[in-house]
Amino acid sequence: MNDPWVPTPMTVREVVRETADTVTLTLDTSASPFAFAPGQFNMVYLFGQGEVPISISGHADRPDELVHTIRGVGPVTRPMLDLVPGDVLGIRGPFGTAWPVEEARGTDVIVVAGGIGLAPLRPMIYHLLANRRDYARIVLIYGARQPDQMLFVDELHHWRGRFDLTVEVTVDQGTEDWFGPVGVVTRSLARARFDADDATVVTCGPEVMMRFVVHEAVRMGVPQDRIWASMERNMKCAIGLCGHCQWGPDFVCKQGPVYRWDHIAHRFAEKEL
Amino acid sequence: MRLAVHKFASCDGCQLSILDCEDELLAVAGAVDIAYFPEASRRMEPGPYDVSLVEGSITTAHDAERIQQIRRESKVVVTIGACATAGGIQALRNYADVEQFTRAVYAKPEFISTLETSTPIAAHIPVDYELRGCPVDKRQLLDVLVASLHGRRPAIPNESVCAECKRAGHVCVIVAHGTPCLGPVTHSGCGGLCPGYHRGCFGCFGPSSLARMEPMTEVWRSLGADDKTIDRALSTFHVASEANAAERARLEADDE
Amino acid sequence: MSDETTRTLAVDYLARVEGEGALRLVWSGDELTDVELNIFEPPRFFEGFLQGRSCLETPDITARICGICPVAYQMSASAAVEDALGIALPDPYLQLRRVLYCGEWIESHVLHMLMLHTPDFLGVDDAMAVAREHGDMVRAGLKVKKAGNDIVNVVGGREIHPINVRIGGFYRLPRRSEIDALVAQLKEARPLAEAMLRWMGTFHFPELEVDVELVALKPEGLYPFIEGPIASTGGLCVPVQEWANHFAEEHVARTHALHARLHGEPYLTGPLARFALNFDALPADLRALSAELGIGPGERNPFKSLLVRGIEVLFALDEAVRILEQWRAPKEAAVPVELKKGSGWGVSEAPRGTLVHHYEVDDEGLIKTAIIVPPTSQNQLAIESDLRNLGTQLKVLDDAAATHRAEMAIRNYDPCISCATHFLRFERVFS
Amino acid sequence: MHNPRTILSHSDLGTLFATLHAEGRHTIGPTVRDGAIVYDRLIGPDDLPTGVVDEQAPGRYRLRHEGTRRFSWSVGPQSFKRWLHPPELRLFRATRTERGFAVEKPEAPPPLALIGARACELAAMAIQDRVFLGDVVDPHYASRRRDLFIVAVQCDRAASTCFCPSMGSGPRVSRGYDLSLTEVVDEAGHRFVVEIGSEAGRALAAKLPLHAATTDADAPERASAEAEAQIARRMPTDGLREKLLGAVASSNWDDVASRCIGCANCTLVCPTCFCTTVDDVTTLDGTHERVRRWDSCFHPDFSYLHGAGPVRSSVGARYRQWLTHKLATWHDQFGTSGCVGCGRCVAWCPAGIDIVAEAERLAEDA
Ligand SMILES: Cc1cc2nc3c(=O)[nH]c(=O)nc-3n(C[C@H](O)[C@H](O)[C@H](O)COP(=O)(O)OP(=O)(O)OC[C@H]3O[C@@H](n4cnc5c(N)ncnc54)[C@H](O)[C@@H]3O)c2cc1C
Ligand code: SF4
Ligand code: SF4
Ligand code: SF4
Repeated sequence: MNDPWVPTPMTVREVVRETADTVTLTLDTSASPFAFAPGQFNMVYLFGQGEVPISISGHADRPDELVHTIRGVGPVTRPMLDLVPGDVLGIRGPFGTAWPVEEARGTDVIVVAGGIGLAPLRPMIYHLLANRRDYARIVLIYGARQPDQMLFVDELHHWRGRFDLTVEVTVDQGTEDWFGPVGVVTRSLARARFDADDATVVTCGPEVMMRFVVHEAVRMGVPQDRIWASMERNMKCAIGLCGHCQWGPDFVCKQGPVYRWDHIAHRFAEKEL
Repeated sequence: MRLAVHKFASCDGCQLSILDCEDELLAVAGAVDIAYFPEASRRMEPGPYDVSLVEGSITTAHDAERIQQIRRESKVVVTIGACATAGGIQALRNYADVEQFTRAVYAKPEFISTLETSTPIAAHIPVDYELRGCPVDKRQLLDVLVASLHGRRPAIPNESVCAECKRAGHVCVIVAHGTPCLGPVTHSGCGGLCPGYHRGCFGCFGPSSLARMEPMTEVWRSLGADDKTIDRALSTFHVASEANAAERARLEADDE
Repeated sequence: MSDETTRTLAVDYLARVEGEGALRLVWSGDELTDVELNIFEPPRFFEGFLQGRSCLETPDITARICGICPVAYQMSASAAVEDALGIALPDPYLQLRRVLYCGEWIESHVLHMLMLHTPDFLGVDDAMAVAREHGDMVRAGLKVKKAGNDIVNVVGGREIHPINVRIGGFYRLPRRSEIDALVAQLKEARPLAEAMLRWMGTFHFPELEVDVELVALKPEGLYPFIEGPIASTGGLCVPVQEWANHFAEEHVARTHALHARLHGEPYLTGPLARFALNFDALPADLRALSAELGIGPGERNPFKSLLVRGIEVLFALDEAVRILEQWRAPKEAAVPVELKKGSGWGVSEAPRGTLVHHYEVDDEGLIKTAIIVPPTSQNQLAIESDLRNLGTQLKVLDDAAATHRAEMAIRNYDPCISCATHFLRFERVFS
Repeated sequence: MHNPRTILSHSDLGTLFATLHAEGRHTIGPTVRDGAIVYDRLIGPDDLPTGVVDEQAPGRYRLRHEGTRRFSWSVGPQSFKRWLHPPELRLFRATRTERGFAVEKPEAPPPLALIGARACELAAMAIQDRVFLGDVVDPHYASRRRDLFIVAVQCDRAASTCFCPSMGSGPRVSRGYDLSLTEVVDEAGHRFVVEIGSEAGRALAAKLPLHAATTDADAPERASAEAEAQIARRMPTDGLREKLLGAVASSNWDDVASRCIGCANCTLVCPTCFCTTVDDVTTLDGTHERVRRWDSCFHPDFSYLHGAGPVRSSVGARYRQWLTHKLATWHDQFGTSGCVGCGRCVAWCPAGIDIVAEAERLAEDA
């Protein structure tokens, strides 16, 4: 029987240092193609250290590689910053729900990301761009704490150069060489031009940020069932057996992490649920 | 990895736990460079150290300086045992008149540097990991060493003794025997030792962060323990830990 | 040599002893003028804070005086409290306490012999270095040590600060299956312990003679653990309750700990004393083995206490097996205990020597006064006397060798500074 | 299934054990240890309780000697969960290879026979089946569950903490067993009425010295009726899920929190709670093991998030998680209540907090 607790070894092919505390790892899956939907995550196991949930941040249509963008914050993720090509990670997955690439067809799509939250949204952006004609306006709003904490800088730069995509990048705290906007993503959202009652908003970032983003989007007239957010909870198994990620009736690893807002609005308001 | 073992006011039991790892000792000594461990070796090499295990509490001015030096020389500081993590049983002095304890005549008063308090290491320096217990559990101690060696986070679960009892299959001594037990508010680590030996936990691993002392006191009262008994139970090896001190203060205030 | 006329040898931090101590020897010309064993371990005031505690807590609290010999504290404490409360423990409980004590002797003795003392005889820093040359012996010794620890584990709950000792008996009696496994383990350890001892018998022992009186428990026909009376090579033989009539603790201005004296004179407790006074109570095979190793009741060379400890380890292994094989569990784990006013004495043979406890309790069972006299404070004068006797030997050695020899002489006694410093009255000296 | 009732005489209990052992099974069942009836590996019928009955109340459990019966007690502190979903289990062991690692899985356990399972135990197992054998199958649970042989026992006595009738889970054993025993002691002797619940049960029964039941044939029904008559405790199950979900903000959570120690015992004794965490341990030689062990939503680290600390930091929130999960959201997850009314969480809560009383008050609140 296939054991859902046991990770499959996969070899790191490429390591890109995004920021001081974040790397993007590309794993080689050419031997056994890895299929996933944008928004899904894996359990990533570092030998001898432990296992953590990490979203997939690469192209969903490139099954020969698996991309993760990892911020080193604790005992398991921090040593992952030091991996080099040829090292091996254990992977279980993919798990969880996906961004509404189908539901969003034909609408304006507003992508709002904060910090590491851009990582799980990147496969969505790739999808939108690869299927550009299926969607109306596309707006990406990305907020980072400081300019040097920004992910995928080259890619953002490249996207910004495209005419079929609006990119707004903002930072909480500017620096001398930062000429872009300073402020929270909600402000950029409020300024963004899109057709509110025919838009899809997808967001990922800290819970407070998402709370304000949704609030603003709703204020602007986006229907609650057109807003999607990705949740984070403690996870030890990602297969609905360990119980840690429970959030009301849900296992975030199964019914989440991507949720349609009208399904969770009432829960999101409860403290310590 | 260079390891150092330092001693402050204590009974030596926690560092002895290292020598009590009979099955693993030689392997540990092979894998780790034991640079400073006076109880076990005459070879006492100066720092820096990768990991310093610190036993004992701070009770003298000289020791208060020495611990600063140890912090400077050590990448990782792990406090081991109730003395180092909570001040130990000698912290009973914090609640008494040291004069009364030391009513002796000293030949050289300038050397009498006993402080009025016994304080945990973390009150003086930042500590990376704390290993509870009076004494520490040697499996946990070994795990800290092995984890440091492999750069892993040590497995020191933050639970109550009850969780360990239940997993071990021990029968609850409160419910089945009416024996007062501090297990529900005591940090895990011992494996539920005392209840496994039919006695109530007396809290040698100290209060857990999930400790809710008031209802625990109510349980003890319902089992016939008077407030003096409860006060004594809260004032042994972890007398100086916050949760115990707060509950004792509450009981005392209730009395008045 | 540091000076024409004065030579000082100082060890700021004694290694491989339990606790923190320092040593200073000063010669003026040819004369050794100053011998100081300084104990700078901070005091922990046990006797002070025992006042007002319940006498039922003494096994748990006093164990924390010393992590090396917690069982000794638990044994003397419970004996003293039981004496105060008028409890006479039935035989099965006493037997089980003997077994528990066997565990501690084995563990503590092997720790000392193999890890603290042997490096001295082989001229290396520690047991890890010993293991490089004599891996088999160290592994064998560790197995023996583990067997000792496992006795304390099974009977006491854990090897350091056992939780199963209680006034009136125990909390839980060992199960037959636990006992059987233990007996098998002890039997396995026995030949290893003997091999280790025979190996140590080949060490070179410097000359030295103890010139003080030796004191130990000396029960009729029994090698002592928890049984009185107290006897000495000078002919003393009194029940422990009379301890204070013959022994006195005094504060000596020059040194920094309380010293106990017998009729005003220094004396020595510990393995050498037990062996001298109770040699006849040893089984014949151990007496024969002692003879083979060249030691007997007349042995006074403290360096050879190493071998005496080895004999005691073998004795403890055999004794534990003997008791456990015929031990039948009583119905209850402890006898009923009734709190009342009283005063009691308890004494037992810690690995390092006699450990005396005395308590006065009130009618609620709360402690009014506590006196605890650990072996190391009893032996401190004798240790200093040994060092003085070593004077001539040390003089001809260079500093490093002399320092080492002096340290070695201290380690003969396996001094436990943690024990010595539970005192109420204390002071600290930086050397 | 044609199901004629037969009789196993008390003196033939040994044959039952021997027959199970002959199939290579370990027999797990009740035995008296440390003042309680626990489940452990049994050698034979001598290990079973004899003439022991229990008395239970919130926060209290005592054994007492009475009569000669083997099974006249209610559930003790443990459930059979510990044998199917062990408190500690190695998920895998990994050793370093040149650049990666190789995984080694644990050995499959020996087949078990559970002896003395009561209706609520069987109901709890059925609930854990839904948890562990649902869309994702836990191979560890599955391997223990697959070859299980269950000898059930009909309750003839209930504890004051029992409330299985209101949870629809007992006291009558009606499904999920291989053989079931109803104990009868009267002038005619000490014997068990045997019911067959499966083909495996029938096969085993064929190897036992059974004889026809005549007057005793209705003993199972009589026993359950007797037990049921003793049960006064009732969970207010009517609309309970909606009521509890509506009471998320009730002040009663703070009230119960003021009495709750937060010790996690209720979850750890519950036969349906399934939560676990993992410990990553490395040995000196560098071998890595991933060990799964029972965890509880009462432990603060259970909901720990990096940078935010525990999501449920207050005891009130943790109690709410436990109670609403058991009695409300379990329905959403597994189509059933998470409670079988065994009363363990009531008896084994050191503070004597009573899930039924709390549910009642919360339901009123809504
Ligand atoms: C669905 C999902 C997707 C995610 N995607 C990404 C992603 O794409 N990129 C990314 O960088 N991150 C992502 N994360 C977050 C990532 O999983 C965490 O940052 C990671 O688990 C941190 O693990 P750690 O072991 O390094 O550190 P920590 O979280 O600090 O600690 C590890 C574990 O130790 C335990 N612990 C308990 N108490 C404490 C304590 N007091 N202190 C420390 N640890 C404690 C916790 O159980 C914790 O899980 C995602 C999370 C989820 C749920
Ligand atoms: S049960 Fe309590 S007193 Fe006993 S060893 Fe464990 S923490 Fe210490
Ligand atoms: S919630 Fe309580 S009564 Fe219900 S099954 Fe669990 S332990 Fe038994
Ligand atoms: S009540 Fe708590 S421990 Fe039990 S299954 Fe639910 S979340 Fe897990």
